[in-house]
Amino acid sequence: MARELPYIAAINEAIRLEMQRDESVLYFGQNIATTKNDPFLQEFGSDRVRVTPISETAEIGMGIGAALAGYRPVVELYMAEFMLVGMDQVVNEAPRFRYMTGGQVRVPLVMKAGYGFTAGWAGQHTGSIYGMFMGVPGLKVALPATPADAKGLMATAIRDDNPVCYFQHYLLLLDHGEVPEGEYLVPFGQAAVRRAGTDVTIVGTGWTVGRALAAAERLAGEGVSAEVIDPRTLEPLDTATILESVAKTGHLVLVDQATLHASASAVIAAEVADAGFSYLKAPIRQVTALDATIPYSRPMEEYVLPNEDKIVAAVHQVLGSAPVAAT
Amino acid sequence: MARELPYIAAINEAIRLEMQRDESVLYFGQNIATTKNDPFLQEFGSDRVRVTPISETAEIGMGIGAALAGYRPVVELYMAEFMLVGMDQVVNEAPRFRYMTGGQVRVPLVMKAGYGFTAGWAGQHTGSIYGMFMGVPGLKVALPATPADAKGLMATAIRDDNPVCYFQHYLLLLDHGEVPEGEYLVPFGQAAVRRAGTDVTIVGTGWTVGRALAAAERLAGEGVSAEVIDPRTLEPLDTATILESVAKTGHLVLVDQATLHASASAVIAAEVADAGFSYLKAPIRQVTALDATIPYSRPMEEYVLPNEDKIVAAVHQVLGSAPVAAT
Amino acid sequence: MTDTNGVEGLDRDRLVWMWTQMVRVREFEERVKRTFEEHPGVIRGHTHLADGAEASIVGSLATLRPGDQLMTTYRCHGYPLVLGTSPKAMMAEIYGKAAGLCGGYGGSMHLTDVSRGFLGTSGIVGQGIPQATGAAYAAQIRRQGQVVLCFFGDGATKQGAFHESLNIASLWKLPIVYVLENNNYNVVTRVEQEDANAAAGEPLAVKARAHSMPGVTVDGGDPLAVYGEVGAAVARARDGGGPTLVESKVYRLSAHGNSIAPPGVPLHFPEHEAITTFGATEEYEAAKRGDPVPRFRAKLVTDTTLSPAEADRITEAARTEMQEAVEFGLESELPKPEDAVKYVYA
Amino acid sequence: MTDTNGVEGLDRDRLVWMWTQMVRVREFEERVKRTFEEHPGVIRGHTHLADGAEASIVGSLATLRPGDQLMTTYRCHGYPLVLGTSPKAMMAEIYGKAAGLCGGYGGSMHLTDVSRGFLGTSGIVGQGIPQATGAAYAAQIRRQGQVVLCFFGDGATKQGAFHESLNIASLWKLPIVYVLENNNYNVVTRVEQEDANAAAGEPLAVKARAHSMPGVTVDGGDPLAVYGEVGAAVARARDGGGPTLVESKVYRLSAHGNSIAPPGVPLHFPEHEAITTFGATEEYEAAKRGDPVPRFRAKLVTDTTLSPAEADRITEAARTEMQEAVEFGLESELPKPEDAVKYVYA
Ligand SMILES: Cc1ncc(C[n+]2csc(CCOP(=O)(O)OP(=O)(O)O)c2C)c(N)n1
Ligand SMILES: Cc1ncc(C[n+]2csc(CCOP(=O)(O)OP(=O)(O)O)c2C)c(N)n1
Ligand SMILES: [Mg+2]
Ligand SMILES: [Mg+2]
Repeated sequence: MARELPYIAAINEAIRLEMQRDESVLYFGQNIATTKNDPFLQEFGSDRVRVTPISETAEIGMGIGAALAGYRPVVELYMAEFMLVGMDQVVNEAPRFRYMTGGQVRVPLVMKAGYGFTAGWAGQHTGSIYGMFMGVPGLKVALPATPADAKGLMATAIRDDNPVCYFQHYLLLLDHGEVPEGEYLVPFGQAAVRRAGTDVTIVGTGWTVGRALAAAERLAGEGVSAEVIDPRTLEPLDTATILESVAKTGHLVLVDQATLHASASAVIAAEVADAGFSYLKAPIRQVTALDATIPYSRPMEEYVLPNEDKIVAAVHQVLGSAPVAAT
Repeated sequence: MARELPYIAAINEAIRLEMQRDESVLYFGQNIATTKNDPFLQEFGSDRVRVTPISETAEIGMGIGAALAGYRPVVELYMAEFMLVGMDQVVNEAPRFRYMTGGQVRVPLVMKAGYGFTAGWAGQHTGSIYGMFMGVPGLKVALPATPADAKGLMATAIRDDNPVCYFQHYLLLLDHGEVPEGEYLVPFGQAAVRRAGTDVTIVGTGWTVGRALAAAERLAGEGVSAEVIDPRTLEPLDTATILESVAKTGHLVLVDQATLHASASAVIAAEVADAGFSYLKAPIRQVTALDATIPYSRPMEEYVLPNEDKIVAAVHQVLGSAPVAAT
Repeated sequence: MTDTNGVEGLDRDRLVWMWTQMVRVREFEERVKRTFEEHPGVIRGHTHLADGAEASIVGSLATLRPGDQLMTTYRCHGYPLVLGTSPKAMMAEIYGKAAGLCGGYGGSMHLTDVSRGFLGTSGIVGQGIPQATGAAYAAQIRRQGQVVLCFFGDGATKQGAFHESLNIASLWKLPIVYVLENNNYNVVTRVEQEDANAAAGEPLAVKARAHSMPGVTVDGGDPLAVYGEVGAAVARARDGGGPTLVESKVYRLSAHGNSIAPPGVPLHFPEHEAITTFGATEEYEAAKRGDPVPRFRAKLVTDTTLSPAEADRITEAARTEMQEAVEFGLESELPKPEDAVKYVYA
Repeated sequence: MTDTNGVEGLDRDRLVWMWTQMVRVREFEERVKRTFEEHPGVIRGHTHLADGAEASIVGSLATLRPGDQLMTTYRCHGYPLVLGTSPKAMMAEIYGKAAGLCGGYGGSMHLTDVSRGFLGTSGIVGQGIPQATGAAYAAQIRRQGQVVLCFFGDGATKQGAFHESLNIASLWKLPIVYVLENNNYNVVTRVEQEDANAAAGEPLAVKARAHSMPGVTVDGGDPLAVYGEVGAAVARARDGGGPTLVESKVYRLSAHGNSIAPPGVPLHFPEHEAITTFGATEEYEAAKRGDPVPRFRAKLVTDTTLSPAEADRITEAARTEMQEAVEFGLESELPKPEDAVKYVYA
């Protein structure tokens, strides 16, 4: 039987293996390696592993500079929202250098941050803000949903010659799953079909993949066969796999932890409403967070988030409404 | 005949009138009012009109603080990209205070910035980044496309009790148009039908409204009747008007100066692919900027931008493909 | 008995009031902490305590007049208690209840009481500093002699927002006092590991020099010293003399915050990082020995401002008050789920 | 003739080389400026000139060794010329041609020549500072004695990024020299209108104090003074002594940049803001009288390092060289439209 690891350990394993493999990989950020006992510090030394001050603009900017100078930094940023204080570096600097210099440079930089910590972390620490990083030319975005992908996408991110936002999901940190040992790469831009099905396509990312799978399980009990797709990276986005599925099922439900207008699902819906229009037998329905800052208190927090009930209801709607579209 | 004003003058007129009307309105930002001759400074004095250092994080943060303390600041930010260095204040502070305090406070704040200066300003000053501000609960986004709207939306923004991103378009600054005198308010969340039509709905914002109108004119010559809609605000977004139009035309083309995955058009397409699915006779096509940082040199810059040819071609595609969807 | 203890304007009642507030903060925080063990699951997310900073908080806030304002970080429980906010409403907020100070929308990190001049908090390090500066701009042009206090940690001085704000405040002579609570730690990072001044053996107050602003360092364990320095700065600010950076040296007596874990894993309050991360048990013990709450009690008892019996009564009253807050919080109702979509827009 | 002019290591050839580079920068910028009148429409967007800063640029770059690196702002034409980049490729870039230094992708604000250690520019104020600091971190751990120069304006010191970077550089003792080109203006804002130090009559170099870093102010109109201060800082950085902030006082002799207008409106280069905005004609005239290019020529001629005839020959050669750059730029081909989608990803 293959080895199981928690998601968080899988990420660390990937960083460690890549640092062993390539001396130019650096790892720095806040509140890491502050004592000699830190395993990264012990293995790779203080040239390559450093604690930084709470200075995200400088941290990300320094990541860019070190990348321009030939290194491959992984910047630990803890929470995606903390990137907002250095947002210019993320979207208006890192991804533009190569282009503006006419291809003279590369910026191999991994910006690693958690997101979506809807566990009472209230308004400023719970966002699912990956949508802001989509459509930024030159930037890639990875959203691992499983421990294996957490490892494989991190390894790929580190080897990529472009800036990559690697967003791990806080609610998944301790999820266990099979993780291949040794070198393991998950290619960017290749969606995973997490469950095969024929009646409806459900697309989720990160934590909502699990919600979609649970909904699919429940739907199976009703005789509805749902295919569940996890794009794994938002940039590049594997629309081909989604379109293939919709060609088969004719029905699409998108699940997203972000609000409707900030969601990756809107982007996917728009792609399918163009290239996959002729496959569609019913409206594309999105199950997203409600349009509210995430509240602290549990009942309100639960209320605004997507969940299995909402996904199942959306599937019922698109299946039920299929005849309407056929008229 | 009604009075004509350039877009830029219309904006200033709105700020001036609101400052006359309400003493709590402040106006500050970089490189304004640095001499006694400044008309705003002369009329309203240095309490209410101030030049700030190049410190966007502090400028926007101070806007929030002054708003919490009872004022209504308009912060001049020049270019939307400059907001990126203070992005946390824009999306993770200003719009969250009211909610996180359970309604104790309001943050009436206008963040005023230009965008889309695709006139050789190269990679870092030409973005159409309004998409990043969509779906942020508590935040509103206005994108005036005409001098009249420039005035009316600014007045509404200043009177709004919520943080508003007011994005003026750099390519339109000197466009002339009729502007009502005196108090003039354009309500948020009400799209304008810029041209009535029956065969296809074209939605554009800001500078692309003009491109869409020009394309519609050309299409009219071919006997195709295009309806052109300008949402005017992205948050709130008037999907009802768009849906009504699509109900009539059955065809939708969206024009956006942003890249495909960062566009407001993706959000609109997704809304229509749900609520308006049964109206659609053809795929929804988006005409956006190509997936590249904006290049400096003119031929390349023109290549990546949406234009009339591309819009006309998209309309041909959706009209031509209508029979496919009807099978 | 000394009436003023060398600090102008502090009579006996005020001194006793100061210690009382310190005890109230401590007792509140103790109960927040205990809630993790005694009522698992009631507090969610991330909670940061003010224990150890009581003298600094009380000494600072004692300088304010009605109409003055303040903004703080996520480590925000101490201030409203001193301002007179109901501990019941505060505890209910931390427990996520509808009767909470913010209706359960904000939780521990965002306690706000606008009615008492407490305009809000930011959970994002350093980002509250420009906000408080903006409130000071408002105070300046309102011309009613208001002053704003801006509280933040040592770590926050590494955010650009700190420097941008101080420059403007100094340039515009804004009526604001920046109270830098230097507790030596940013989570598990010691200040000399992230701060060039600290690494060079200089106080963090020298940062004020970059903005041609006065900067002072004060023993944040002594409420009278804090009162003196912050008070002088407040007076200058009120007189149009501009801002001051006051570095108040404190030691937080609990860990940075409760444990961070996905749902399902019970949360707890770990030991202080000095011990768990750095093995610096003696550092922590020394801080405990210097605990500002008993320290100020001893001082007041020694100089006969306060009798031991009265001190005990005050402590007892605070315990009762805060225990009632716990009970109120526990018994209160959760908000209605659908209220989540209220207050998104004004 | 003095061989070293009191500045170590500068022989006659090097001094003449320095003046030559100053002249080359000036002649290049003059032609960029003239292009707005002589070839309207050829330069698009926003162009910022280095005239007035030649002594500072040359004095700074003269301290470098092969392998050293630099990063700058959008005001970036001077540096690559001194490093040896082809003015033809530079002018072609500014004209948006395929043969341009960056293939027409970047334009005036983003001249970059990685082959000469010039790693890039940012058009966003202050944002290049952490990037250069990251390059210095790379240099530190590469252990080949490289030093990084980081150039930026007075306005940029109001960005948080500046302070965040200086703290880390000081803390980590990075091999970097921060050259603050204080030209007294941020567009139409005078430095004392936005900077608390300037308003208090202090040099901007005092900002270094906030980071326990040495800070010095130097006459940026004197290349030897700049060479001396930057050289000392570079030497210290190379020896592991850590970073320095060097404030170099310059005066830009042209407006901030060309006029800003939508397409269709011809662009032009206005007069300096001292005159147009502030009516401070005498300030501007004084700066003109102190123009570093004739000033250094006079010095070299006076001390017989340079003969007037040689100076004229150098000037003539620079004129020819830069005129050829203009012609090359004008004659070069525009890029193919569809090349716009190249170089988006590596
Ligand atoms: C911009 C940002 N980066 C990182 C964090 C995570 N974080 C929360 S509290 C904290 C430590 C702050 O230290 P300090 O300012 O000294 O305050 P203290 O907690 O010691 O009171 C950090 C790093 C954050 N909230 N915001
Ligand atoms: C973050 C940001 N805010 C504003 C601008 C607009 N802007 C461009 S150059 C400039 C002036 C910068 O002044 P300074 O740093 O002194 O450099 P100088 O132009 O004088 O060389 C400003 C405000 C910008 N590019 N980036
Ligand atoms: Mg601290
Ligand atoms: Mg300047």
